Amino acid sequence: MILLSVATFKKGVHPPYNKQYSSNKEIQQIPQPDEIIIPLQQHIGASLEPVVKRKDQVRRGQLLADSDSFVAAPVHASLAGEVTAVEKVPSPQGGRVLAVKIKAGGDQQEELAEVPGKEPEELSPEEIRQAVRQAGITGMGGAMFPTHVKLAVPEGKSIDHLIINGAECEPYLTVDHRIMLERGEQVVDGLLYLMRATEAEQGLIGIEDNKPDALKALKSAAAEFDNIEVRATETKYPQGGEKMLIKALLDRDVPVGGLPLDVGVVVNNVATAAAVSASLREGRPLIDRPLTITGEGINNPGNFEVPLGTPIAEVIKAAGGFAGEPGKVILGGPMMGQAQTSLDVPVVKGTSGILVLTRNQLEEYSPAPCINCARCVDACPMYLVPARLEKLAQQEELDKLEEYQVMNCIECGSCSYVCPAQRPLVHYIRVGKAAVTARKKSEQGGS
Amino acid sequence: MDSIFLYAFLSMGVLAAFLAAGLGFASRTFYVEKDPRVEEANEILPGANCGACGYAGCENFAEAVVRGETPVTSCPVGGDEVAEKLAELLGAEAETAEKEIARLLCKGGRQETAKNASYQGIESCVAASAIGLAEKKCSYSCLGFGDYEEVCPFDAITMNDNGLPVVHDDKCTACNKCVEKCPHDLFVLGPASGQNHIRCSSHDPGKVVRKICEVGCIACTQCVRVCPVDAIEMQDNLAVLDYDKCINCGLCAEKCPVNTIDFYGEKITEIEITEDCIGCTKCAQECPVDAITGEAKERHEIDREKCIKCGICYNVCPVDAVDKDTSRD
Amino acid sequence: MAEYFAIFKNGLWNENPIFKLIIGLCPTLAVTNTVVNGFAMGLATGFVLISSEIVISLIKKFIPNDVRIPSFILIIVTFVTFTDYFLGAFFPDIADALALFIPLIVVNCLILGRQEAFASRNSTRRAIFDAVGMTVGFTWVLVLLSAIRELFGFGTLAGIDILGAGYTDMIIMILPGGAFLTLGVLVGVLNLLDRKVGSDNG
Amino acid sequence: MQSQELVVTSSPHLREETSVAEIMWTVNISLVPVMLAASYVFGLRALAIIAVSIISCSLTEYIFLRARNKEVTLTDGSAVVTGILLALTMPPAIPLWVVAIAAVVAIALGKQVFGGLGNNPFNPALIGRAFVTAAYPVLITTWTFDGQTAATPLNLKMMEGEITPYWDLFIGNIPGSLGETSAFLILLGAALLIYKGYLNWRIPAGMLTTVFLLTWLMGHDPVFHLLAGSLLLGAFYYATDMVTTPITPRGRWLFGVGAGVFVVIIRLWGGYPEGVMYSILLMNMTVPIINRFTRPRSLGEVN
Amino acid sequence: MAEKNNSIGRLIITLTVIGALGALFLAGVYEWTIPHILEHEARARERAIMEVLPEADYYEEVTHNDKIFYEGYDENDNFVGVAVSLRGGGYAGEIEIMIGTDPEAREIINIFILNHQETPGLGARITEEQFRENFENAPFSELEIVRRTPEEPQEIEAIAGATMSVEAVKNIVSRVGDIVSEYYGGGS
Amino acid sequence: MDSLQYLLLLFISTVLINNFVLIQFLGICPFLGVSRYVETAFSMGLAATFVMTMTAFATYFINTFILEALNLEFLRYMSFIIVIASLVQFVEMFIKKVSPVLYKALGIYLPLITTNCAIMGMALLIPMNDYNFIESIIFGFGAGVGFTLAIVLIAGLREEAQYGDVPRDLKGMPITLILAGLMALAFMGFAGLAVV
Repeated sequence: MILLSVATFKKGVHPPYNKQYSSNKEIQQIPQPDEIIIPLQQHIGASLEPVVKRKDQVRRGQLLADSDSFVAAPVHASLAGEVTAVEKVPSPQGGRVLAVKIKAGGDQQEELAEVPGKEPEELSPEEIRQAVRQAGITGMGGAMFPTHVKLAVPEGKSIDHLIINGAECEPYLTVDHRIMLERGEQVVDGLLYLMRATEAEQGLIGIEDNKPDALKALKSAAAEFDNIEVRATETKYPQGGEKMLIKALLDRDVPVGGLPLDVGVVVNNVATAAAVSASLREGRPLIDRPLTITGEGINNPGNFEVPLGTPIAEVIKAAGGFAGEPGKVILGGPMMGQAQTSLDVPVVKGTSGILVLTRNQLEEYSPAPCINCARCVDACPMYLVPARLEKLAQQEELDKLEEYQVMNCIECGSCSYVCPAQRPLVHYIRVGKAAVTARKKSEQGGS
Repeated sequence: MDSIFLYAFLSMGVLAAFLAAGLGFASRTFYVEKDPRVEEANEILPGANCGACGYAGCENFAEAVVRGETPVTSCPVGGDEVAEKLAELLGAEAETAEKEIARLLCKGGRQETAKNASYQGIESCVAASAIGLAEKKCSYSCLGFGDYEEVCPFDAITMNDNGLPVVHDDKCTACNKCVEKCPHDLFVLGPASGQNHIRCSSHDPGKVVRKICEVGCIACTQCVRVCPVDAIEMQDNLAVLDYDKCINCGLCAEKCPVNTIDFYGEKITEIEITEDCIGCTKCAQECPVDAITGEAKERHEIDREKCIKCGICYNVCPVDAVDKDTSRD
Repeated sequence: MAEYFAIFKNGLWNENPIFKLIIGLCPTLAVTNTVVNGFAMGLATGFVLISSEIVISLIKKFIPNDVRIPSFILIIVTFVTFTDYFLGAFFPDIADALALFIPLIVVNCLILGRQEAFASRNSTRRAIFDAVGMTVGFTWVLVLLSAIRELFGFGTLAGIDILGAGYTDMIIMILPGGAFLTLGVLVGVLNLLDRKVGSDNG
Repeated sequence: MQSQELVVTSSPHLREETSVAEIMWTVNISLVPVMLAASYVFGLRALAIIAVSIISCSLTEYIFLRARNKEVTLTDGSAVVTGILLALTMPPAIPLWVVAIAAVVAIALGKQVFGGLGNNPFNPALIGRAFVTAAYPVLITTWTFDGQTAATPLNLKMMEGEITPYWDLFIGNIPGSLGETSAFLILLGAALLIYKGYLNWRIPAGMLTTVFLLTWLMGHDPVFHLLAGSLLLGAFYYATDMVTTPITPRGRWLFGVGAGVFVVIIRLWGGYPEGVMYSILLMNMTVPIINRFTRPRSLGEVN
Repeated sequence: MAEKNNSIGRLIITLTVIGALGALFLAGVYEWTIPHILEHEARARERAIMEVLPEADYYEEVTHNDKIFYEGYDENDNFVGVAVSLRGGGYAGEIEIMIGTDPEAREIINIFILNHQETPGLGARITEEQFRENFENAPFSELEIVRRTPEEPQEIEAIAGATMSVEAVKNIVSRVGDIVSEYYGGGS
Repeated sequence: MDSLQYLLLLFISTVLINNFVLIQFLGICPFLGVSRYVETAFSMGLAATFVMTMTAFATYFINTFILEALNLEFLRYMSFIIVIASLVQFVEMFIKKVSPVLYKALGIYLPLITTNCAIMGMALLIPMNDYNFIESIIFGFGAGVGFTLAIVLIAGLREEAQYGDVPRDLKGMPITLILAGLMALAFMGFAGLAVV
C-alpha cells in the first residue's frame, strides 16, 4: 500500500545513489576566492553584451552583462574588485566562451536591487517575471533555461500546476536535499511567487522517497497552504527529469518537441525556487549558489554556498582537496554531468555539484559490439530505441533518426548505464541530435 | 504444314505491330518535359532496365546521376565506357575552374600541441566536438581522429603518425566532403598550384597560443608585413592567406618565427635581369620594394640590397628577361 | 588488332559479367550444379549473345530509337528459340538439364545490356570481339562455380570421380542455398584477388 | 595539483557492472546440466561432440579475427556459446568431422562474414546445423539410443503415430539430439537465466503458448508437443539469442508467436518431423522488418 | 539514331518486319528440328518401356478412354505385360514414372522414373537400380514403406533421408493396380 | 471445397515451398539489385506481383487460343515476351494517367520488370505445368507474392548488414548472395509441405 502512494514513471534504472558522503553536511560558505571568472553565456539563449570593461571597479551584485533579447539572463558580479580582462576562457560546457574576469578587492558588501518585499499576491505576474529576469535567474538544476521565459505563459495556454522538482535523482548530489532541509520555507515561498507568476492554481513538490527528512520538512513548511501538495516519488533514476516527474505526479505526457506548458505545467528546481524567493524578498541577484562537492576523490565532501564564477579548483580546495589521484572531475552528477578537462573552469548558474572520481575508479573505455540485448530499450524512460539510434547516428541517417524521435532523447544516460557492452549510446545520440539540428538550421537558412 | 509459316508470319507480325503501336502511342501521348541532361544521361545508359544499379530502371538512375546522388560508375552493365561518358556529360561545366585541393589549416599534431586531458569515447572528431570534449588545449586544433579518412571518397586523406591528416594532392578532387565534415573547419579548398599555406586556425591571442602550441600563429604580423602582394591579412589574432593574391614566393614562410607557414615551392636563391631586357619598366613598377632601377628602353638592374627575391619581376617580364635560380628548401 | 584484343580481354576480368557486373545471375545459380551444365549454359548464352550482337550491329541503323529495346528483344528471342530447338533436337540431355533456363536467356540482362551498351554503338567487328570476350568471361566463371559445386556436391568433376568412394557427398552444394553461398564466397575471393593484384600493379 | 591529465568522457559516468562476457558465460553455465545429462544418456561420445564443436567454433573465430587484424575476443564467450548450442543440436551418432564442418560454417558464414559478434542476422548455431542438415541429411537423421538405432519421439509420432510417455520426455530418457533430452534440466538452466535477467521471457512465452494452443486446436496432444523435440531448448536458448531477435517488446511477442506458428506448420504438415530450427531461422529473417514496425511510441509521441 | 524518323508508322513497320521475319525463321527451324525432337522422345519412351517390360521385344500403343497403355509382346507375339506412365507430386516437383505390370499375375514387373525434380544425391536416389528393385513383383495393392530389409513383396525399403520422395513414388505406383485392372482384368 | 483447398495449397506452395527467388532462381537480378531499401523493395514487389498476375492471365489466353490452337508452340517465347513487354508498357501508361501517386510508388519500377526473368519464367511454367485458367492466375499471383516476400526480407537484412562491419571484399554483392543463401537454407524448412 505504501508503494501505491509513491508516484513514479515506467522504465528507468536504479544506479547506486552514494549520497551518504554529503547528505548530512550542512551548506557552508566557501572562503572568498581571489579571482572569479563570469562567463557571459550561463543560460540557453542569446549571448550577452558586457557592460563593463577592463580596469573597471565593480561591486558585488553589479550587473556585468545583459542582452536586449528576451531569452537571456543577465549576469552580475559575485565578487567586488577590478575587472582584469574580458576574454575567451574555457567553458564548462566545452569550447571557449567570452567571460569577465574580476580580481577581488575592496568592500565585499553586496549591492541589492531595490525590491519592496511584497507578498506574491500583491504583485502582477509581469512584475514577478521582471524581477526574476533582473536577478538573472536560470534553471539551477543544470539546463540553465532562463526562468522568466519559463514563466511567460504564451497566449492561449494556461498553467494549472506548478511543480517544484525536489527529486534529485542524480546519484551523489545532495544539494537540493540540503536546500529543502535548511531552506524549506524559502522554497515554499519561491513556489508561491512562481505560482503567482504563472497563475497556476496548484503547487506540487515532488521528492524521492529516499529523503524522508526533506519530505517532512517541506510538508511542514507547506502545511499552511491548501494549494500546495508535497508528494513522495519512487527513488528511481531519472525521476527528476522534467517529463518523468510530470508523468509521475500528474500522469501527463509532454508531447514530442513540446514543453511542459503544453500540458499546463511548469517545473522548477528547488534551488531555483529558493533563488526566486531571495530575489523577490531581498532583491538579491543570482550571484551565489549552493552546490555539492563530493565523490571518492574528495577529502571532505560537503555542500557549499559558492559565488558564481569561482574556479572549481577553489571549491576543491575548500573541500579538503583531492583524495588520491583524481581521474575525472565532473560538473553535475555522474549520470548527466560533464567531465572537465581543466580545473580553471568556473562554477556557473547550473552547476549543482562537482563530482571527483579517483583514477582507480575509472574503467578502461573498451566497448564491445552491441548484441541487441535491448536492455537500453527496457531502460529508456522516453520509450526510445537507443541501440538503433546509435547505429543510425553512426551512419548519419538523419531522416531515420528523426523518424525514431532522436530529438525526444533527454540524455539521461539510462541506456549507457545499463549497456553490458559499454556502448557510448548517449554520446552517439548527441552526435545524431547535433547532426539533425544542424540540418534543420541549414534548411531554414536556405529557404 | 505450310500453314505454319503463314500463321507464324501473321500472328507475330500482328503482335509486333500491336506492341510498336502501343510504344509509339505511349511515347507521344505521355511525353513529359524533363531535364535535358537526364535525357542525355538516359541515352548513354544501356537501357536494359536490369536494376543492377539499385534504381528502378535506367531513367531513374539517370535522374539520380544527374542529381549527383550516385557516382557515375554505378551502372554495372555499362561498365567503364558508360561511366566515362556520364562523367563527361556531368563534368562539362565543372572543368573550367582551376583545380583545387583541400588544405589543412592546422599544424599542431600530437608533438607540437599541449595536451589537456585524455579523451575516452567514440573515436571521431564529430563525436568529440558534439559534446565539446577535446584532448588538446587549443580549442581550434585538429582533433586528430581522422574522420575525413573515411569521409574522403577518393582515399586522398590519411592520418600521419603525428595525428594529423595528410591530403594526397594527386588523389584529391576538391569534392568538399572533408571541408563540410571537419567540426573545427580546418579544411579549405585552395588552388592546386598554391605553395604557401598558413596552417593555423587559432583566434586565441598570441600569449595563449604560445603556451599551448609550438606551431600556432602568435599573431606577430611579420608575414603580413613581408608579403609583397598583401595577400595576408590579420583576422582576430590569426593570419589568413588570400590564395587569389598569393604569388607563392615563400617569403612569409621564411619570416614566420613559429614555423606556422608551410612553403612547398622552390625558393628563389638568385635572380637577375638578363641582356634580353627591353626596358619596358614593367618590373620596376611591380617590384614591391623598389629594388629595380633603370631607364625606360634600357636594361634594368636589381638592387641586391633591397631585393627580397619574391619573383614578381620574373612573373611579369613580357620577354622572359629575368633569370632565377631556385633551390628546394 | 590490339584494340580488338582489348575489347576481348575486357570481358574476361575487368568487366566480367558475373563477378564484376553482377548480371545474368539466374542461370549462373540455377544450372551450375555440374561442370557440363555450366559449360553448356555458357555456350548457349554465348551463342545467343554473339549472334544477336552481330545482327544488331549490322541493322542498328534501321531501327528507330523508340522501338530499339523491343527490336533487340525480338531478335534475341529468335536466337533463343533457335537454340532451344537445336539443343532439343541434337543434345536432348543438355536440353533436359538446362530446361527452363534456355528460354530465360531472353531476359538475361547480360544479353540485352551488351546490345545496348555495345552492339548498337559499334562496328560489327568490334561487336564480335565484345561478344566473344563476354562469352568467355561468362563461361569461365560458370565453369569454375560449377566445378566447385560438383566437386563438393558429388565428389566428381565433369562426371569423373575425383574424391573417391570414401567421400560423403555434401548435398547442400547442389541445392539453392549452396549455390548462393558458393557464388557469394567466390565473388568475395575474386574481389580479394582483384584488389591484391591491383595493388601490386599500382 | 594534478599529476596526470584528467580523463574526459561523455556522460553518464556510471555503469552497471555487467558485460557481454558475463552474459555469455552465464548462458554457458546454465547449459552445464543439459550437457551433463547428454553425456549421461549418450555416453562420452556426447562430450566428444561438445568438445569438437567448441574447439572448432573458437578456432574459426580466432582465425577470422586474426585475418582481419581485429582484437581477438574469444574470452567474451560468444564462440563457446555457439559451440555448445551447436553441439546440442547434433544427434549422438554424428561423425565428429560433420560437427567440425557445422562449427566452421556456423562461425564463418553465420557470424564473421557479417562483421562478428552482434552483426549476424541468423543464429549461427542454427545456421551450422541447417547447413549440415542440407549437406548430410542421412547422417544428421540417424538417431541412436543405448547403442541402438532408434527413432526420436517426434519421428515415432510422425511415422507410427506413437506418443512417448510424458515422464520420459520430462526427465530425458529418450533418444534425440544431445540437447533435446530432458525438459526438466532445460527449464532449470532457463530459470537461472531468467533470475539473472539475461533471458527475455516474451519470446519463449509467445512461442510455447502458440504451439500449445495451435496443436490443441488442431486436435493433437499439446503437452506432448511442448515436451518433445527441441521446442523447449529452442524457445529458451535459440529463439532468445539476443543478437538475432527483435529489440522491441512488441517485436519479441511477434517473434515468439511467429516461431510457434512455423513450428506447428512444419511439425504437422511439413516434410520434417521437427521444425524448431527452421522456424527460428525463418523468424530471424523477419527481425529487421519486425523491429521496424514495432518501434515503441516515444513518450508524448502522437500516433 | 535519335534523329531518325520516329513516326508511328515507321515504328510499326520496323517491329512488324523483325517479328514476322523472326517468326518465319523459327518456323523453318521448327520444321527442321521437330522430327529429331519427336524421335528422341519416342526413343526415350521405348527405352523406358523395354526397361519395365524386360521380356518384351516390341510394344504397341493402345488407347483406352484417352489413357495410353503400352502393350508389350515377345518375339513370338505373346503378350508379356502392359506398361503405363503415371505422374504425381514428389518432394520437390512432379514425378513421372513408367510402370510395367503383369495384369495376369496382378503384379508389378518394374518401374522406371521418367522425370523428377528430387534433390540430387538424396531424393534422386529413387532412380537407382537398387531402389527400383523394391518394386519387382510387388502386388497390385497398397504398398508399404519399411526401414529395414523388406520381407514381404508389398514392402518397400526407405531411402535414409529421403522419406518424402519414397512416399511419393509409393503413392504413384500404388495407383497402377486399379488402372491396369480396369482394362486388362486379369487373373481372378 | 476440395478444389478450393487445392488452390490454397497451390498458392502456399508457390509462395513458400517453391519460392521463385530462393528455390527456383528466378528473378535474381532485381532481387539482388533493387533490394537495398525496404521501401523500394516493397514497391518493386508490388509492381511485379501486379504484372505477374496480369501476365498469367494474358499468356494463358495466347497460349491456349493462338499457340496451341494453331500449332505454333515454337513461337511461345517470342509471343510471351511481346505480351510482357506490351503489358508492362500499357500498365505504365495506365497508372501514369490514372494516379500519379501510384505511378511514383509503383510505376517507376515497371520498366525493370520486362527483363525480370521471374515474369517470363512464370509465364513459361504455366504451359509446362498444364495449369488451367484459375490455377494460372493463382500461380501468377503466388509467384509475385513469393517474390515480394523474398525481396522485402532480404532488403531488411541488407539494411541491417550495413551497420555491421562486413569484410571489405564481401561488401555489396557477395554478402547479399550469402544472405540469400542463408535465406534459402531457412526456406528449406518448408520443403515437403506440398505432399500433404
